[in-house]
Amino acid sequence: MNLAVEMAGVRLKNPVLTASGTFGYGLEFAAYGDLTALGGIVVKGLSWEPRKGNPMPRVAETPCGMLNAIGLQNIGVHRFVEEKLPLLPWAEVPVIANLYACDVTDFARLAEYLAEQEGVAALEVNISCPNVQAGGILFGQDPGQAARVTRAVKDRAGTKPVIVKLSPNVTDITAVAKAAADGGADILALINTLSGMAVDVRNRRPRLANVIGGLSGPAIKPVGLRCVYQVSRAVDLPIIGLGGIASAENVLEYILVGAWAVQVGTANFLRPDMAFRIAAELPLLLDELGVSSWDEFRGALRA
Amino acid sequence: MNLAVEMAGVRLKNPVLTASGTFGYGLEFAAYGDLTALGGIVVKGLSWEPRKGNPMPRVAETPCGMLNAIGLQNIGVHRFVEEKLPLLPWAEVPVIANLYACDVTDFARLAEYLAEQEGVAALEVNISCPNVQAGGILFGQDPGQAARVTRAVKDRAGTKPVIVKLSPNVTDITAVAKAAADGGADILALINTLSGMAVDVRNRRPRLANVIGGLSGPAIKPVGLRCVYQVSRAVDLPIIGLGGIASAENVLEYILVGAWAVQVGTANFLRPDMAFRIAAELPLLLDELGVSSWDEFRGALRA
Amino acid sequence: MPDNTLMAADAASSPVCREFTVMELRRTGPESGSPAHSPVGPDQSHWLLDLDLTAGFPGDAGWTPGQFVMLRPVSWSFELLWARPFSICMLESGVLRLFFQVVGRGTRAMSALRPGDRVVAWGPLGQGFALEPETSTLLLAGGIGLAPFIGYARRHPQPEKLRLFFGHRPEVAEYPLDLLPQEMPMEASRQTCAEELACFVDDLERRIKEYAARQGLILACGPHPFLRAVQGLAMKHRARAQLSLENRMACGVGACLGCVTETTNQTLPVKVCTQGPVFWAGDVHLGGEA
Amino acid sequence: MPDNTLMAADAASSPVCREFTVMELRRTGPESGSPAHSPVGPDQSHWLLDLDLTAGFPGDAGWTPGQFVMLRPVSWSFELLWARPFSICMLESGVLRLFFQVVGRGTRAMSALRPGDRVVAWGPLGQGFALEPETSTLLLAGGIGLAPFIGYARRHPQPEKLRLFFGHRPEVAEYPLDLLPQEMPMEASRQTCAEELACFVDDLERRIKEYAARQGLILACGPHPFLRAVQGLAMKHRARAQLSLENRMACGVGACLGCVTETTNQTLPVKVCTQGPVFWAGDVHLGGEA
Ligand SMILES: Cc1cc2nc3c(=O)[nH]c(=O)nc-3n(C[C@H](O)[C@H](O)[C@H](O)COP(=O)(O)OP(=O)(O)OC[C@H]3O[C@@H](n4cnc5c(N)ncnc54)[C@H](O)[C@@H]3O)c2cc1C
Ligand SMILES: Cc1cc2nc3c(=O)[nH]c(=O)nc-3n(C[C@H](O)[C@H](O)[C@H](O)COP(=O)(O)OP(=O)(O)OC[C@H]3O[C@@H](n4cnc5c(N)ncnc54)[C@H](O)[C@@H]3O)c2cc1C
Ligand SMILES: Cc1cc2nc3c(=O)[nH]c(=O)nc-3n(C[C@H](O)[C@H](O)[C@H](O)COP(=O)(O)O)c2cc1C
Ligand SMILES: Cc1cc2nc3c(=O)[nH]c(=O)nc-3n(C[C@H](O)[C@H](O)[C@H](O)COP(=O)(O)O)c2cc1C
Ligand code: FES
Ligand code: FES
Repeated sequence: MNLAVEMAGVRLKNPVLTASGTFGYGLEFAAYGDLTALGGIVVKGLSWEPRKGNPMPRVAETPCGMLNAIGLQNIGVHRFVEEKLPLLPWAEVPVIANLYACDVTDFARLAEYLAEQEGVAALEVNISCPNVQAGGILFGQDPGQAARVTRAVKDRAGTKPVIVKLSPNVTDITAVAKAAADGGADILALINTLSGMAVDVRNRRPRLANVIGGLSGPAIKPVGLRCVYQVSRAVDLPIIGLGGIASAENVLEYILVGAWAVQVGTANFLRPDMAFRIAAELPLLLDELGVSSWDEFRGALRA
Repeated sequence: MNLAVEMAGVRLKNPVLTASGTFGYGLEFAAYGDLTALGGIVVKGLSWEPRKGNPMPRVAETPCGMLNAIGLQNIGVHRFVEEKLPLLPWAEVPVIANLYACDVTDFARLAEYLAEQEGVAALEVNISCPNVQAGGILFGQDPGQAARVTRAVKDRAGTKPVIVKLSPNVTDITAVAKAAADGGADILALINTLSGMAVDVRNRRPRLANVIGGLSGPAIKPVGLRCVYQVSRAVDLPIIGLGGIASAENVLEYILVGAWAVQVGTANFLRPDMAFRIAAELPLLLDELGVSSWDEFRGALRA
Repeated sequence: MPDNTLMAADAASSPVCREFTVMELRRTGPESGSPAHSPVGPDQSHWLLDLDLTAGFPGDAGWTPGQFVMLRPVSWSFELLWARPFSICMLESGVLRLFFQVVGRGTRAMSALRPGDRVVAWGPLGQGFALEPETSTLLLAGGIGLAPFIGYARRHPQPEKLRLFFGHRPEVAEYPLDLLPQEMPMEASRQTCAEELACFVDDLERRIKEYAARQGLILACGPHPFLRAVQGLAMKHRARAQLSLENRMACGVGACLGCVTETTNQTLPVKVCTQGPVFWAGDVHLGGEA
Repeated sequence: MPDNTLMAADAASSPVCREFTVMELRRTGPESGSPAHSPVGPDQSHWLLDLDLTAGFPGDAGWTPGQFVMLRPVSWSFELLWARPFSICMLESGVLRLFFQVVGRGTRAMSALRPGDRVVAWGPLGQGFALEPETSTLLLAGGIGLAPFIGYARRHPQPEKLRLFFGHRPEVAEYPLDLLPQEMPMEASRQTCAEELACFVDDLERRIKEYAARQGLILACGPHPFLRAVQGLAMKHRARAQLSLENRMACGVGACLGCVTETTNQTLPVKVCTQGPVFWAGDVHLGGEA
């Protein structure tokens, strides 16, 4: 079958993208597969200024998952555009920038700058970050703030589609999803990591210097599927599903509950050719299952 | 060291209890260990009337976890008191009743009836249930509702300590914890299951007839630890920690972040002697780590 | 019957939970004899697993055929969370033998066990089949549903009173029929297409009718559609029949309420793991679940 | 140096990711020769693991001693999520040999691998040690930090220019010193108590001072406190020294930013997996993490 997906004007040759923060700037994986065989590449979160991130240790393994508190270390949006983007095959595979900021003004100038870059196919807004102006509550945990930051980005994004990436650490994810839609989001991506922690009883220390971090990997897939299912029934926007995907079958699970496309995150660490393997296996599995088109399969859960 | 813990007048010989819904009415496990060696037994959620629960399938395995949507099948509080409680060794091990209802009146009469039973050491209020009067939003997802149901139970509980069991499916668990404290809770228990789902791409069906269910097991331990850590710093009440505990080391992780006691849940399914084994291993591990008292170790995370 | 009487009945069989050592794992069928540590065979391969019971599992006296054990290799750690239920196939001279088919991740992992590996198992669990030494008894097995009948036939004081009717899709060589007592008459019938299946159901009906007529006992174990067919025919011909259900189980001890089934005589769903897996055909509603 | 130059340098070593077959797993030390499928030995046992590279790993030419691979047995499925980093100990005639010590769950699980088992591995990764054929070079190994120096010494064109100073806590028999070239002088020194450790540090200082004086090259690999000691002494005596860091790694390819370390010459923390694991002693801040 034809694997292509078109969402808000972004054409993907297949629905397998990579998740921000788990695929570097894309180039790190060029040795392990053909980047242009992917549906899209979402790069590491970008801030206006370079950021040093959190102290070490920043990652810890947990049962079927991991915690991270990288703290958004990144080279800043300018170096990304100057040094990385030109090396990426953006003419053949959509490259999506992931935006990180702690106030609305910063989000707006990131959007404005990235909107001008030909090699950027869409903007993904990471709203799982503290709003310093609002006393540190996360943008993504408050529908009003989520709408405001979405609107600020959308207003500067020109023709670039705006993807808003939602946090699962909320009482009602559909409320935030609706707020993002009201703010002008073209696409929703979910889920970001679950808030979690781990400790070492021998040295009585947290396993992350930051104490609390984000839980990702297969352990959280049931939460991701539930969120996508709920949001797909509440909001009329295309959804990119993620959380724990580690096989072609997992991709189809997300599409079955309503996703248009997916992102492979933590599983890229299990083996660096993971996303390429999943993209390659997907058509075989679809054949085996007798799926004839995305429109027939998407959201077709017999619930 | 002395393993005993006293919280709100409940004396536990050790901090290892069993979690509601994962240890039946206790008697099911009598063949696999000495019930009186446990710190306490929390029985399956009890409603005023017997309940048939949800249709099958009700359980599904997920990576390092499981989903359940039992739907609170139970024999009702009267049959529990008449048929089960007399068979339990409640004089030697605290038996804690777990209360389930969908409106405040039902919670109140459950509390009133159970408060009169000598064999019941404390009441644990499961507020992860829809409030039918408030249009189905969960009691545990709204601080106001959580306070109201806590107050209703506490007012009828007589001398029995009231434990309020919190849901992690909220934006800010400390807000609900504070509300429960304001409502008169003596002890907080956390966490209940995470909202999740699983699907089968071959038959396009959800793996639970109820579609959405509760995620438990080792996969969620990072979330449980984070919640206990946050609540223990926000609220001045003893906490019972749970979520994914499957070893004596896991018990100490929860105590290190601030719990006074813990409950073993899903791990009871891994082997029916699990809770007994954990209780037996705990003193050995404490010796090995050189812990001399709970007061010294509890909350002693070097963060 | 109140719940606690049943509980008491369970307690009588006094299950235990222990770690046991794998003595042998042997593939049956065409590839039989291939060493256990060979790469996992194709899907649906069949295996005999022998566990050393010298650590102390209740002996012969303490179990009834149709009862089962929950089994969980120690190496599963947490990724495969639950143990898996398996009928006791044989429990003789210090060896617990299970007969299993690879159908999913758990049984696939089990097929890679090697002698010396450790497994946790608890049992015997549940209520076994009725055993009436003097009654003509028809055993209806579908595929892997043969497992409990091996023990049943071996322990029956008069195996010549038994008759086994065995339907299967894989080759007959996959099944260890040599473990059945010689004295028991048996018939095996393979179904590989819809016509053969229709024939098989006709055969089933003829036999069920015959046993109903002479007040015989009918015991059935096999896949869900097979059990539904047997149930329908048994009701139609008013036969005395028992069915062994294979509901998905998380705990096996009556604690999770994940394995329940509706019955005709109780308001609440009953636990298959403690009140079953064997039920009288007239007592149980077989849901639509596959 | 801008990031992308380094990236280009990485690309030059053209790592690959493949599945490989375990050829042999052999325990070193007192119990050496015990079959690989014996129950896992006591903690901190040491093992040599040979992987069959006929599936196509870059050959001898394409790697530098000090580089590493990420390794993940296929059987880990998801419970142990990450691969684990191991120095390339030897890469000769189609065999990749690793030398590892059991310290936690992953290495314990690796010690249960058996011939024929499949592992995923990717590499060679990172920047290896400087190799200056004509320079007198001192190799400082602490415990399992010996692993990369086996390959280093075997590939060095003039091993007589090398000298190995090896500190260890377990018995010396745990280490496969027979794999080192005969021509390289070496000294092994065991530390089992605080006094011995103090002596060892004195010895270290004497040697570092000597090599600093004659413009020698010093290469160190071992536990964190050992590296800190070497760094301090190298700075004090202005020696040319390189250190190989063993930061915790999730991806090994520069994507997760979980392995970073602070340096003296870059504002952002640098990735140990791609810009290391080998750094000049003066360039890197060794944090307090054990
Ligand atoms: C009382 C009892 C006795 C049994 N005795 C035997 C026996 O002697 N030999 C034997 O080979 N098997 C027996 N079974 C079935 C056996 O337990 C399952 O085949 C096994 O649990 C499957 O595990 P898995 O991880 O390989 O499959 P999974 O990966 O868990 O599932 C594979 C497929 O099988 C389905 N499935 C899994 N478990 C069950 C189940 N319990 N019932 C119905 N469908 C299921 C799943 O939905 C899925 O489609 C018995 C089951 C019960 C309840
Ligand atoms: C570049 C590099 C090369 C290495 N080469 C070798 C080698 O050749 N042979 C060898 O035996 N080991 C080597 N190591 C170390 C090896 O990777 C770890 O011992 C292994 O990852 C531990 O895995 P585990 O699951 O057994 O331990 P875990 O259960 O993950 O941890 C056990 C204990 O070790 C600590 N730990 C785990 N990983 C690391 C780490 N990377 N650094 C510091 N502490 C850690 C944990 O905090 C914990 O206390 C190397 C590491 C790196 C980064
Ligand atoms: C190490 C790491 C770094 C991450 N960095 C980012 C980031 O910069 N921006 C972002 O939106 N999400 C980030 N994420 C979240 C992932 O993109 C993804 O939403 C999450 O991990 C869940 O998917 P998974 O289970 O497939 O990993 C990061 C995740 C990990 C594990
Ligand atoms: C099958 C099952 C049934 C449960 N039933 C109840 C219940 O009746 N009342 C309740 O408060 N919690 C119930 N829970 C939640 C557990 O008590 C516990 O909070 C949760 O499973 C997290 O702990 P764990 O990861 O150790 O299982 C149930 C959990 C499971 C798995
Ligand atoms: S399997 Fe848990 S109650 Fe039957
Ligand atoms: S290990 Fe992931 S960046 Fe180095």
